[in-house]
Amino acid sequence: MTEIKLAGQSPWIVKSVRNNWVTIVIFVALLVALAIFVPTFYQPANLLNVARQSSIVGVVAIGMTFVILTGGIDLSVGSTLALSGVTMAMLINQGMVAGVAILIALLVGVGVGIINGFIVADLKIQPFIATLATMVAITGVALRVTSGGPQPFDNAGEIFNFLGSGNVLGLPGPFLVFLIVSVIAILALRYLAFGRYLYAIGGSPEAARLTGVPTRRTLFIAYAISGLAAALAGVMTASRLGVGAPTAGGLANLDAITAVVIGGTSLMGGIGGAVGTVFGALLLAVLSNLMNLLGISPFDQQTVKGAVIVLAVLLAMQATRKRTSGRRDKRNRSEKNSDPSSK
Amino acid sequence: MTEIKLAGQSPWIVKSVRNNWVTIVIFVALLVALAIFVPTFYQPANLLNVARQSSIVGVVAIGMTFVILTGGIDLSVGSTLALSGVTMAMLINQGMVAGVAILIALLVGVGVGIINGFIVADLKIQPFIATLATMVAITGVALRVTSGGPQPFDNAGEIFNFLGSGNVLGLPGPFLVFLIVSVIAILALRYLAFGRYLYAIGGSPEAARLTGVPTRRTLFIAYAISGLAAALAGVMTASRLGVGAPTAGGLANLDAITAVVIGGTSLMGGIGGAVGTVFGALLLAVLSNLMNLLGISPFDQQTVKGAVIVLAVLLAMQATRKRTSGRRDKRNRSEKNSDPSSK
Amino acid sequence: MPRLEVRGLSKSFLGANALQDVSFKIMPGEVLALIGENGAGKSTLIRILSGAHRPDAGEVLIDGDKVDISGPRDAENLGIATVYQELSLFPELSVAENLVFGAFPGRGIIDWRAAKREAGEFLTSLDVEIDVTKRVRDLSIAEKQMLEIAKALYRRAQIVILDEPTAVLGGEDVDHLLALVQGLAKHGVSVIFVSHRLNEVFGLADNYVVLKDGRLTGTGPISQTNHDDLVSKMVGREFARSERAVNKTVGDVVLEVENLSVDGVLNSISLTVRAGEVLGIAGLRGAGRTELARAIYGVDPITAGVVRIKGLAVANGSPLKTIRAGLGLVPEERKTQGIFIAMSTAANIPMVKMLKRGLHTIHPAEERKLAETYKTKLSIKVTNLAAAVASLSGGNQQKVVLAKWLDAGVDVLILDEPTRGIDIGAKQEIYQLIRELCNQGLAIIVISSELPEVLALSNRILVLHHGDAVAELDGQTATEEQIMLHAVGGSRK
Amino acid sequence: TNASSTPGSTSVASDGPMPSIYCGDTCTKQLALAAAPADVKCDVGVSWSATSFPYGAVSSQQIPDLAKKWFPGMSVTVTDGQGDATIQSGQVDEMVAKGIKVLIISPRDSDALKGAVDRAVAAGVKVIAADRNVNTTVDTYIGSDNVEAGVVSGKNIGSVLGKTGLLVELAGSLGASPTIARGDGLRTGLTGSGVTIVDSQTADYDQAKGLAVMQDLLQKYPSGAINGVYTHNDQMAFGAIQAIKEAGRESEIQVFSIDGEDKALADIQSGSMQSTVGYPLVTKESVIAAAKLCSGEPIEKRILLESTLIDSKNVADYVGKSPQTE
Ligand SMILES: Nc1ncnc2c1ncn2[C@@H]1O[C@H](COP(=O)(O)OP(=O)(O)OP(=O)(O)O)[C@@H](O)[C@H]1O
Ligand SMILES: Nc1ncnc2c1ncn2[C@@H]1O[C@H](COP(=O)(O)OP(=O)(O)OP(=O)(O)O)[C@@H](O)[C@H]1O
Ligand SMILES: [Mg+2]
Ligand SMILES: [Mg+2]
Repeated sequence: MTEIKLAGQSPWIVKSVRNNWVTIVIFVALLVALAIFVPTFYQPANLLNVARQSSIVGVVAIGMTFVILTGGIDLSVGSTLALSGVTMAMLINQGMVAGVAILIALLVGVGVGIINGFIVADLKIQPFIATLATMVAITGVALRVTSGGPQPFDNAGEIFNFLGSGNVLGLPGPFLVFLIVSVIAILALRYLAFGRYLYAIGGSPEAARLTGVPTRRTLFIAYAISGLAAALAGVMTASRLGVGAPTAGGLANLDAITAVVIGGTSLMGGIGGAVGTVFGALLLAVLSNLMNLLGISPFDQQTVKGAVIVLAVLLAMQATRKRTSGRRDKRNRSEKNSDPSSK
Repeated sequence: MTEIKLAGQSPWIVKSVRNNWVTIVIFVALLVALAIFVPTFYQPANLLNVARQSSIVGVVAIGMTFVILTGGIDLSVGSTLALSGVTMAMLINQGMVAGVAILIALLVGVGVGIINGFIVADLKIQPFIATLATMVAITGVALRVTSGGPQPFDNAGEIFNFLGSGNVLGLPGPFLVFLIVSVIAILALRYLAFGRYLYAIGGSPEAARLTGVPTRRTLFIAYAISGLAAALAGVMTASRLGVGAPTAGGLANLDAITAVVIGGTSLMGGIGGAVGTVFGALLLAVLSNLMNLLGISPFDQQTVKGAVIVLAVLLAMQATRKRTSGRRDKRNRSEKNSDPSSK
Repeated sequence: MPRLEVRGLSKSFLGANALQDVSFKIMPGEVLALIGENGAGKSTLIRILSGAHRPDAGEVLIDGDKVDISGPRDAENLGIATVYQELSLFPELSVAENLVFGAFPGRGIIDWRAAKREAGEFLTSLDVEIDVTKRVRDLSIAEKQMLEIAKALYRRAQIVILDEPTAVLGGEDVDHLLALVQGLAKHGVSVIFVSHRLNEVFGLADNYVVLKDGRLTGTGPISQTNHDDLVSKMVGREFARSERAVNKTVGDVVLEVENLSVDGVLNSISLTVRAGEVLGIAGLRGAGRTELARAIYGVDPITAGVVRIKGLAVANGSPLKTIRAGLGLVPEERKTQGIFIAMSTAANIPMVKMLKRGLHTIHPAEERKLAETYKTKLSIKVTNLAAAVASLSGGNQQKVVLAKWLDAGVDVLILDEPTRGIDIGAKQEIYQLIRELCNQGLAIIVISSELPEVLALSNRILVLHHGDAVAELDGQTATEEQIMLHAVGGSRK
Repeated sequence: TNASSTPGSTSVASDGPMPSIYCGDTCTKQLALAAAPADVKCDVGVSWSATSFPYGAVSSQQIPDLAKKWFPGMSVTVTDGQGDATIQSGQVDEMVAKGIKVLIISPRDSDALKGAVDRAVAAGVKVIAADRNVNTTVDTYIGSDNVEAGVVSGKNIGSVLGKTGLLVELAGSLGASPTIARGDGLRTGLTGSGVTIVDSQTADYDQAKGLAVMQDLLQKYPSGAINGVYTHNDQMAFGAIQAIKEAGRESEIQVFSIDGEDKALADIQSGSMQSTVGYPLVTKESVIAAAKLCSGEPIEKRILLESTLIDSKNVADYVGKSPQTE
């Protein structure tokens, strides 16, 4: 009883951390190992870099989390990032006020998300292939509107400074954006009915239908959020670099998915959350920073990265497994979690 | 009754074609439209080109079909293609006999497949993330062994001629290879117990386990076949170009998956087959050839391709739906097929 | 004024009439039993009332007003709550959340503290003891069922529809549930109650409605009917009670289980089955019957004990080895565990033989011939053997599962709930088949929650309680009451 | 061909710090190193835009190899921008934080890496822009001009094909800056020549794609409809040549390319390629420049390598000295 009481009383943030303990433990272990072997890592300038570098993929991954929780996937985020970046750059070059240009760029992302939502929820095409198609198509659009060329623009304004390279309260602006987005996502997933619908749809689509969960609307919103986050990442990228490039965001989709999965969210949907994603994105950034600091050749970095992904997912899976294991339920659970034939 | 008798008696090849009728209808419609609007298309030389161009992705897609039937996916085929190509090139440059070098290159592919099989079947990591990890890692290996440089080699031998640019019986060698591989795959899926196991694992993983289907072994073999096919495609690419490039095969994974899905194989596993994949690969090659013949701008080609993918998948899905719909089961089946929350 | 009235409801699926011109009413505080064979249209009717299906014709009135129920939300707003045959709970979410799902407390922002408190208080008020912070995944079946009902009530429903709520329950749990339903009715809630267990119907309902092939074949107060009358309305013929008919000439011991244990689930169970004999296994849900079958069969790892088939110990952990030793299992979950749902009927049948003999190739022509043979032998109703087995009805799918084992050849066959969800006609055919197999010298274990079924088929009956084998009874002399007493643990006190 | 023609670390030829043949007299003079190689001691960061294309991959490998060989006291960190300016920009910040003294950067995008380079300069790091310039003040830019390469090829095409010239273009990856520059350069170079560009398609700098796209174009343009193809790099040219040979149209279509790989030189000798424009890797030059900056020596703002047209007349001078092996 005491145990239960405890569980009942501990604030959910504590529980969240408890649920993601493996990611966090690896993370902390990594941080300690770094302190010993790569002291450079702890120089404030480097830490700020890591924070900054986690931001873009982090924001995309937070949006992706919503889609993956429904059991879907969004491969189109990279091209959405590019399209929103060039949209903003071109509008500003046409003399539009920064704020409005940014708003329109973000709406472009929402638009792509709605198209994805339509293909998935209404045309009922599997999310992988649906968003693969929009990925290809949107790249075409980004190239078309720019005639293929990068779009430099004047990113001297306050807002670009914040979104791009500036520091606020000693933290890099983009990292602050990442944190704000994360907090909103974490709260939305927990405190909004919409957030709970995502889990319902991803975990038990049939039960969701019977319970009257607005599946279609929820899917539309989830993909729109993913598109919005990708567009925000596009705006951040362009602000930072002072150029909107139609070729930006190349591997953002795979990196974001990796961050989400490392963070303990299952590609089958219904399990996971944004807290894990934050750590997943940070882990990827630390890994890459670390390999650079250690001077590992770029070729070998890829091999190492592949191995680390496997390891991290393995550990994240074990955490999820431990957390979800009830005695009686062993049979069913292991069927769901360990079914190798499901993506 | 007549109807049933007919169904029972018609040879399976007829049934296969019947099952893939939508893909075939689009395909034929496309071919007719071409005859009218793009007569160049029918020049024998162009047809041979299309055949040749479908071959590489086609071979990869046939291998991919085995994996997707189990409900899995293999993102690592592109980097496997590159690694096997450079392996062969480097071995030949070291003076190895062509046949042996090719064999070793193919074994490299099998090796990658076995690693994938291990991660999926034993470590029980979801195939998407498992093969994403190997994809990254194998790219690193290909770059490492070549120090990043393309590996030209002397591809004057008979065998390279056949695998690469030669013609046999009036057909391009690579296309012949594609056809042979396809026929083997179609027969294996139909006449080997192993083929049945793939469908069983993909369609009813639990029943498969209870019936003693060797799930682990079957998964290993499926991924090994996918790796082997990718390696064969790598050998073909290198033979054709006279160079093994560590950066080859970039989007081969996505193209191959697209071909499989357009061909009516479900990403959920258990439904589909290699006949559809052959048509899927041909459709992609025709599309790209056509767009070049029509002089569609390279920017817009991508947008068109995205739209065509959605359309083709939509039609393939409808065919599958019609074909598998039984009275009683509409309920369950539609849940399975149209469940938007599953990849 | 009736709380709910339906007039002339009809619904057909692809030309097949699932429901034809059905009308009835229900008053506040009334418990209405909805009965009928499998496929009679009960679930279809319920789905219409809960907004999952639209009727083709007819109307629904609530408190005298015509209403349009076009989705689960509408039904909820109209005060109709449904507890489905398949549970509609979210296993990954907590009890509290499942209870309040969709009716979250708080304005836009969910107030979890309130949710937990309200959920706790609400469950207590229903006399249901479940820790609200537990995840539903970790609940027992009975707890899940209770929660499912509580969920309907939580929404202040005035009409509660229960689609076979007791099918998966046993003993005390059934009593608890029935008490709950009675309590509801006392508070003025109208209850529609679907059950195949007529005893429950007589104990609970005020009135009944019988459906057969989608048509209403009888309705009236429960006090003016009896068991046999209802059954004849359901099946349209006089019901012959299944005879206790077992094979008397049993042979040698074929299956021998010694001190089999699975951690926390089974405690040192021993049993034997002889050739030509049926061993019935009875027990409440959760007693460990399925676990026992799976442990014998070798899918779940055992912690101690040994299983011998014809004297040879079989290796645990590999179904294939057990299959090769001569064992077969017809599993509980037909659709996911028994058949290969996306494969054709013809392809399904030879699967086990293929595995058992380690065959590597397939001969489609022979496969088709084989399928034709079994189609005739087991009278499987199927129009196209090359079509996905998913298109067959439940009973026919079950016959396909049996065909698989017969084709492979088995010495021991374990059938876990062989007739669950199967209608009376098909049921009898399956009983017949089991008896024939016995006569051919197979050793058979039948696990069933339906005591008449166990009694009708078994030579001996093993009763499980909480993972212990608490009694072995003679199939010829045992009674339902005896079995129940052991199953609820009564014999131990 | 054999292993010796394989680009990569094994084939770095000379023993002392020596710029390549593409570094003309001025360039060589500009890169004269006063310090003794053994005295060069500092941390150098190398940031290449990607390793997913041959130049990037080879450069990423050669620079540290050369540095190790020539300047044992120089320590080199190499990063791979993975084709993404954001990633590359972060990596620059990272290396600056790590304490490098000199940065060799080949930016993914000239505008996009401006910020990172400015931050590096502000932190006191000396910056060498290699191959592709950054749109800001750097200590030196070493490279040959992509636009210039296009112009040189364009002028040559104009004079070879003349008024009857019907040219197709196989462009590099869409949106990549060399693609844009080599396309623009071509058009500038062709001005007034009368040559018509009848079609332009992308082949992603990839040999296999060059082959496939050229095959399609050969169908679209039967004999007489085209007489030249301009490719943005040699890899695509190899594919195009193969397609042309297989179509049996070697005699009617001339191939003009950019880069100057070994195989391209061989193709020029055998007549299957009309010309290529030498586009050198700037690995040797970059390493020497880094050594100069390490030792505090002054350096010119622009060190230009030559965009030389290589055709049958001068190909012999370049054989064995392709940009990648040199
Ligand atoms: N979605 C559907 N598509 C096609 N046929 C259906 C569908 N739903 C029900 N049916 C058919 O309608 C008839 C009535 O089915 P229903 O599920 O209502 O029966 P039931 O009385 O609830 O049976 P049980 O006792 O097995 O639950 C059956 O023949 C069934 O096959
Ligand atoms: N306390 C419980 N907690 C979780 N799951 C339970 C519990 N009791 C039973 N179950 C589930 O119910 C199912 C049946 O359990 P088990 O196999 O032990 O009982 P059984 O006697 O075979 O009952 P039945 O055959 O009626 O299901 C299993 O899927 C099991 O996971
Ligand atoms: Mg029902
Ligand atoms: Mg059971």
